[in-house]
Amino acid sequence: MAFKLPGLIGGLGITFKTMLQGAVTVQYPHEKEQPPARSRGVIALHEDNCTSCMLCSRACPDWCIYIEGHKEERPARREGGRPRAVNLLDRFDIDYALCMYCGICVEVCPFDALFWSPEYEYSEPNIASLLHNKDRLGEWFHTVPEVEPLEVGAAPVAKAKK
Amino acid sequence: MSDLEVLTTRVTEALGDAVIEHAEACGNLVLRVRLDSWRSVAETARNTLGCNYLSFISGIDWMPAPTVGLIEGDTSTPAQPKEMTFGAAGSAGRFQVFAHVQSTVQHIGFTIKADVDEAAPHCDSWVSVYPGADWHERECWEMYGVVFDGHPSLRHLYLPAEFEGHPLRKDFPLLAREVKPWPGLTDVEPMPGSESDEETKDEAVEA
Amino acid sequence: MSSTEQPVTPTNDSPDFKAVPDFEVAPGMQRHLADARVNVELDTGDMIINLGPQHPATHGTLRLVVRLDGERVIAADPVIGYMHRGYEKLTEFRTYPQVTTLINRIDWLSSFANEVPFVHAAEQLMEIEAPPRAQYIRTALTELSRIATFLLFLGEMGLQVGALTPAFYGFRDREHVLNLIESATGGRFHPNFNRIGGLKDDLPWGWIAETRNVMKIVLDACDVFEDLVLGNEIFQARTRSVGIIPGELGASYGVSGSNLRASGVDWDLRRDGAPYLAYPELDFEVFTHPDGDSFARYWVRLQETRESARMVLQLLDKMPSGPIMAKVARIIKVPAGESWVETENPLGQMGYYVVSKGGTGPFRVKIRSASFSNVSILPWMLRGVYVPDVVTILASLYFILGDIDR
Amino acid sequence: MILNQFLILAAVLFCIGIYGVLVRRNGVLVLMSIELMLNAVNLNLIAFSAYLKDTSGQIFVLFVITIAAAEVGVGLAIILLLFRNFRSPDLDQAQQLKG
Amino acid sequence: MSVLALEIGWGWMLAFKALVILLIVPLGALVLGYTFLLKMMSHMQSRLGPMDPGGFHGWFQLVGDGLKFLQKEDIIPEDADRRVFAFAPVIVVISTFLMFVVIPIGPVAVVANLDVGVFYALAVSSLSVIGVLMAGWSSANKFALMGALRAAGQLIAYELPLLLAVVGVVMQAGTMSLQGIVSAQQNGSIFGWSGIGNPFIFTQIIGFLLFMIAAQAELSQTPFDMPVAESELVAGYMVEYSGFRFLFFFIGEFGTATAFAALAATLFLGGWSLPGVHGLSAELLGPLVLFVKLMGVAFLMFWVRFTYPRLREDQLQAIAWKFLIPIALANIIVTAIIKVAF
Amino acid sequence: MGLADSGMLQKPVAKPLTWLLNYSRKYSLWMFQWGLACCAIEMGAALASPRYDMMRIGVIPFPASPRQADLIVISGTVTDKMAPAIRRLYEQMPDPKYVISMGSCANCGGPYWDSYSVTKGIDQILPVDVYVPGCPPRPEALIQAVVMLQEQIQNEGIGNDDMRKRWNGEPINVV
Amino acid sequence: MVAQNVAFWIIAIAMVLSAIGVVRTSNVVHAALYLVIVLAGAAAQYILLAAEFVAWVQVLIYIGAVVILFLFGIMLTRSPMGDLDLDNSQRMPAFVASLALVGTLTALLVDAFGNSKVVIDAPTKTSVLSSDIFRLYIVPFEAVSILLLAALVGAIVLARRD
Amino acid sequence: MTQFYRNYLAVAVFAVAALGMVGAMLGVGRLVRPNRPQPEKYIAYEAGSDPIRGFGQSNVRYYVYALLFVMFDVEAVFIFPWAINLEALGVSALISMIVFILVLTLGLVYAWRKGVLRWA
Ligand code: SF4
Ligand code: SF4
Ligand code: SF4
Repeated sequence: MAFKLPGLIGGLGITFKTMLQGAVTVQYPHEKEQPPARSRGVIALHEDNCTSCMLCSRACPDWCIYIEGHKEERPARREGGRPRAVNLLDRFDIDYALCMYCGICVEVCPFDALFWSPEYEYSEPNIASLLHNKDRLGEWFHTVPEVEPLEVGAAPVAKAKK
Repeated sequence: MSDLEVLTTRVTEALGDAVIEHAEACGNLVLRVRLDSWRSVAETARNTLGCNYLSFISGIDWMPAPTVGLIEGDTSTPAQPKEMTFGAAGSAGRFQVFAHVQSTVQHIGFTIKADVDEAAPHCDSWVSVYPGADWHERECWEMYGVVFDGHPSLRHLYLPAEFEGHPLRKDFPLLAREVKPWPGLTDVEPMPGSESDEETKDEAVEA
Repeated sequence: MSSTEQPVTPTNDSPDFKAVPDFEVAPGMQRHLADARVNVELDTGDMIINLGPQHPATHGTLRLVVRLDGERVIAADPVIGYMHRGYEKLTEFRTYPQVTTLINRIDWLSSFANEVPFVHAAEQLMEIEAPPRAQYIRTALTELSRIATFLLFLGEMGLQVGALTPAFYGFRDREHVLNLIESATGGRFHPNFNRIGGLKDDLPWGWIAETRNVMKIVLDACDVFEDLVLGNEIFQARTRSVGIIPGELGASYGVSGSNLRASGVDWDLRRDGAPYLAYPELDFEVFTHPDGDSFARYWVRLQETRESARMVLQLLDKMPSGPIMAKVARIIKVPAGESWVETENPLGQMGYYVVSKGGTGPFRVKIRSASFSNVSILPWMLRGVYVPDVVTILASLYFILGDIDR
Repeated sequence: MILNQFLILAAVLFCIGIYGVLVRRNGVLVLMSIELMLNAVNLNLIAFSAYLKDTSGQIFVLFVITIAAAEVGVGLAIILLLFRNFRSPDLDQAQQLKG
Repeated sequence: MSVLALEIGWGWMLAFKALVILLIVPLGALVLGYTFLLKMMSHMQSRLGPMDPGGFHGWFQLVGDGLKFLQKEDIIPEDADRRVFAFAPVIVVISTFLMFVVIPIGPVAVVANLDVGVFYALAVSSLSVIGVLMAGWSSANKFALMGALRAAGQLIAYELPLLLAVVGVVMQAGTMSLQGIVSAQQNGSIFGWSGIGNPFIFTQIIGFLLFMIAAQAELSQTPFDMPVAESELVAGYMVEYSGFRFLFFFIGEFGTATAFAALAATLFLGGWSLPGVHGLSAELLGPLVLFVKLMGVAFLMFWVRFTYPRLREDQLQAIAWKFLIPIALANIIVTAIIKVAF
Repeated sequence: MGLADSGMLQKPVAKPLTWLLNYSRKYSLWMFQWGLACCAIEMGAALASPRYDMMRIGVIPFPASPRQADLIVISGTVTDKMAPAIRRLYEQMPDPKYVISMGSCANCGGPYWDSYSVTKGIDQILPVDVYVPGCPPRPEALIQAVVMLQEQIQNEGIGNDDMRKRWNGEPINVV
Repeated sequence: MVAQNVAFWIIAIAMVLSAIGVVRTSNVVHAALYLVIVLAGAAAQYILLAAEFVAWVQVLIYIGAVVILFLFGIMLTRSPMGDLDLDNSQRMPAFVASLALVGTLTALLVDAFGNSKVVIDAPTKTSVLSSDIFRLYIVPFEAVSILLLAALVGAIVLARRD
Repeated sequence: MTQFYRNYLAVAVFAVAALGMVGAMLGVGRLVRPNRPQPEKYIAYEAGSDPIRGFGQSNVRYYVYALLFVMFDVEAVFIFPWAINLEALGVSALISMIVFILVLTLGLVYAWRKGVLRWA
């Protein structure tokens, strides 16, 4: 049990120095840090883009997207065109109590209707409220950040998402 | 001669007639050995070939899962062929045990498989060769029901003692998947000619 | 008074130690395990204690059933499975992209590193290869997750031997690394950034510069840990010659990674295994320590953290430009075949044995996780040590419950 | 305060101690009873020391306490030894076993 | 008592003193716990520590904890020995309280200026071992039992260095009365220079270090916190205690920490005395001076506490028996020889 | 029993007292030191990472024994093998006690919703006060949940009915 | 002197009851704890008799050390904790004998000392004690050290298993 | 009543005050705390498992330490009166004390050599 001092004293020095350096704390409820733009906080739905094609719901590993829709006839976009049949969403729910935040749904959506938003403040005292319906999901859409530019050396992207 | 071929020759020579078949799978040597020489193979691997490191022991059930694809059009559950086929180096029946051993010095390694009986799966234990085999064999017993003769205490490893069944057997159902309705089922009919139509069709074909 | 009269239980270094654990001591415990409610009738003066499933020393949910004589452990039986989630079964019910996103929860500290071997195995079966830039980014992220994992260890180990402060430093400095991972992948923990054939996305603008800064912080942090923990005499007194794993025995138990290197086995899959990622193009050192005790494990991990930071810097310098995805069909089907890929993960050797029958999902995935084997040596290691050393040994082995139980 | 207060208290304690020594089978308890008796003696000594205004009594008590400590140390060691041999701290049993 | 208590009878004086001390003990513990434990520790770990409770830098934390524990259910496990279980924390608290009795905070401001002051304080502090053993044994819990045995083993092992470290001071002061020790330091001189009196920390530096190490161990603080080692024994002998009874242990712990800090300040740093301050101003400044010194000592204790890992039980005992006690004995002999020779 | 049930605290006079009692409970949430899975590391980060430092808001991660805890955060996957232990530990906590379910696993089973060994939601065995979504939730999300819980505590009546409701601690038995 | 008398009687009663507890309780640990009360009571009596130093020695050694030794001894021998019969069959005769002894002693004492008073004018100064020890009782003092050494060695020999 | 008794009355008052405080706190606590007896609540804590009953045996080592402690405690008791009176007692007392200390240190050395101070 040969105690030579340097290790013990040096340790004291480190803690003392840290004490004088001040804290690095971000006082969360009072001040907030913005998470990185890519952060997967919550999924936002841009309802106009969704065709209720069900791809996201099918690809979801957790089976936590519930979609119901119906078809409706719409007048043609261009003059003289055929009348279009569109799928309208009746229900688009994501169960955040079950979602594993994998992003598969966002990726598979061919119509750019789903986006990641970095928001995270939606804890609930009631588990049923974690099932966000399409209005709630639509609200998240306002929080979706702009796409960041890519690092040098990246190949140009063919299909830019929002 | 590539490294793999050298290794293959070395290993097959050392193991002699214990080897039934050998194959190469993505750069990895796979051997199928006779069940009764399962233990002596381990001894040879460790003592002669210098494979001092046990990577894992596990089992495999080649039966196609009867439960997969239960729901019509469920693309969330991957499709699998319906007839029984076997992987590298083949198999005689439904169950196989397989293990991977390695050498930390020569940096070689290979996979050993052995067929076990389907009705009463039995196999020799490797605990006396690789002490680390203890837990792996318990796991394999728990998951597949393969009994390792000579294992000191085959008891549940992961699951509570009252758990019944062998979860990794293909016929062990995942109840939650059967109980919960798949949300991917839809009554929205695809519109002719639209992009989504083709995709859904694609999916349907795959399923 | 039985136990006190019996000869002292052989310790690890005593001549009558057997490499194979003898199971004579176990029956009492087995009975207990079979039915937890049975009161084990104590016929000796020993005391049986449950450490866990809730116990601060067991990192969550490991349970150790320990038989004690005074303060000395006569026998210990780890009970695992409290975190068993049935991964190998679940993978059979998921498509390849779904499996990729699931498996990063095996070893949750270094999730990114978990994805790599699986994606690699699938790529091997499909006979495609990710473009070089993707390989470099993968390597960088793997090393970052290694750094994050080890920083946690470096602090946590201090905590387990009683020093509160290092844990805070570990968390503090790890936070920077997590920020990097998050800004690149979108997830602090579970990136799900690997795709079969490449990566989901390229790096965001400014990431490389930021990473260089963070690596400086990491290197400084290593110095702090060296002074505060490693150099502390009390820490040394607590860890030296505690929990020795002889290299050969460790290998036969399947102990891998830093734990094995700390026992003097010079084996690192990044250098010695089948080449993967950008490692063959990197210049790095593999550290070994001859002692094999807890101190050696701490030392090795400290050095490896440093080395990883240097590797990341190298990768940033060499980062090629170009695409990040190979050409892959939108719906991934993997041709029938078998593939075994092992990688050097922070906790040790992680391997996936993927059997495909040509569907959209794997037919069988055998997950060889490092901690499972690392922990399986515990019954041997814990025999004859003191209770306080149990904590040190558990901490220095550094396992993640998810990686044990899967 | 009357001297006899203390003396009688000491006497009572002493006799309780004697009862304990006679009745108890457990070695540790017997030792405790002995401590009771010693304490009674000490109380006597102090009372007399105060009565006679002589410090010798107190010094004696110091020595007695010392000796009591030593006695308990050795006594318990003997009981431990008994326990190790007969797996019980029971004095009677030990006696029987000894034959 | 010369100034204030001319007319007031001693009984009132006593009641007054008791009241003051009764307020000071929790208050002192509060300030110590708050200022040093939380803030200092937090900043050493480069964070802030409590901020929200009470609004301003979390001053409410300790009060809140206290009131919270008041509202917690009081659980006595079914296998526990109810009476012993219930009474164990009380013993610890009483032992803590009694230590404060002899600590002087001014020339006359002391509750009981006992002739055997130091000896009394140390004897009383040793009572808590019983409380600890009672708690551990009665909980019918293995962690508690092991924790209690460790705690007791440790407390008794470090009781000795503590006692022996004080002997040097007693020798120099020639009295065991704390008031006497303070005045010996105040009126002493260092090689004839009496500017700052003679705080015994200079002549008894070894004694001071021994005392601090031993006190650290008596308080079960890192590096000697084996008995309550969270990562092994969960919470040691306190495992089964809930609600207010647990708070008693807590109070005991911090109270004892304060008491030992005060004792160290009194024995080695001159207590309430400030060079050049006498009479009434000393009476008024005394508590403050003592408090500042006490905080200095406590800072040292907590600084070490939050920097070092803990020792193993055997190493801990070895340090006490093979290291501290021989040194303490040598210190005594050397001091005695010097004192007798010169 | 006691004052709380006697109805005395419901009188307006007792308002400040109720407030004080609630306030102290709110800022003295001793949190049980226990993590389950990945989420536990984020919980650890919320507590021990100086960047988040949950101790600021009165969450003290001190007790390792349930006897001294007020709050248990179920942070991660709960397996069927683990569930009885969790239940046991919860039972061993003295009232009043609070539960936060952190992460998808604890909420609903999360990624392992179809596994044979995972309990699908901790609310089958414990009454949960706040559910935190995420996999894993960011440390900030956990802090937000704690703040939410603290608001609940501040508004808790400590009169008969509220108390009984809150402190009942009866399990919600979902078969 | 009234206060002292009141104190005496309170303490005396507590002592006697606890002493009875020591010899009657069926739980060994309880016996040790009762013993603590008796010892503390004795210390209090010493203080009443102005033997300050001895009183605190009693606390330090008896309560702080000897009882701890007892408790360790109890825990080591795992003495029965329940209502096991800790007594032998001689309860009745022992009871009678000790009662008789108390009676005799009381009678003797009353006879011998009658109403002689203890008058305390000043507490015993520790310095006086020390001069007496080191002047008059130096030989017993040295003998004590030898005794302690012998006890220590003996106990170690006995307690060690080898 | 002399100063001596007053001092000790103060000590007694303190002890009683501490007791009173404890009692008061428990009493107040009783008023505001809930009481919900559930049988499971009273099961001993053993890290979440069902407790294995059975009383543990402590280690003989502790006993030997306690023994050493008692011996040295006694020594300290004799050192204190000597220490306050050092000068008056003079050289002869110093020598006898040194002898006393040395004799006891012999015990420590014996224990040390016997390996009592070493664990295992
Ligand atoms: S969100 Fe996208 S993928 Fe999902 S239904 Fe709408 S369009 Fe289809
Ligand atoms: S993120 Fe993943 S789990 Fe969540 S809804 Fe989308 S696909 Fe499902
Ligand atoms: S919710 Fe997600 S992060 Fe949390 S434990 Fe479950 S898998 Fe891990």
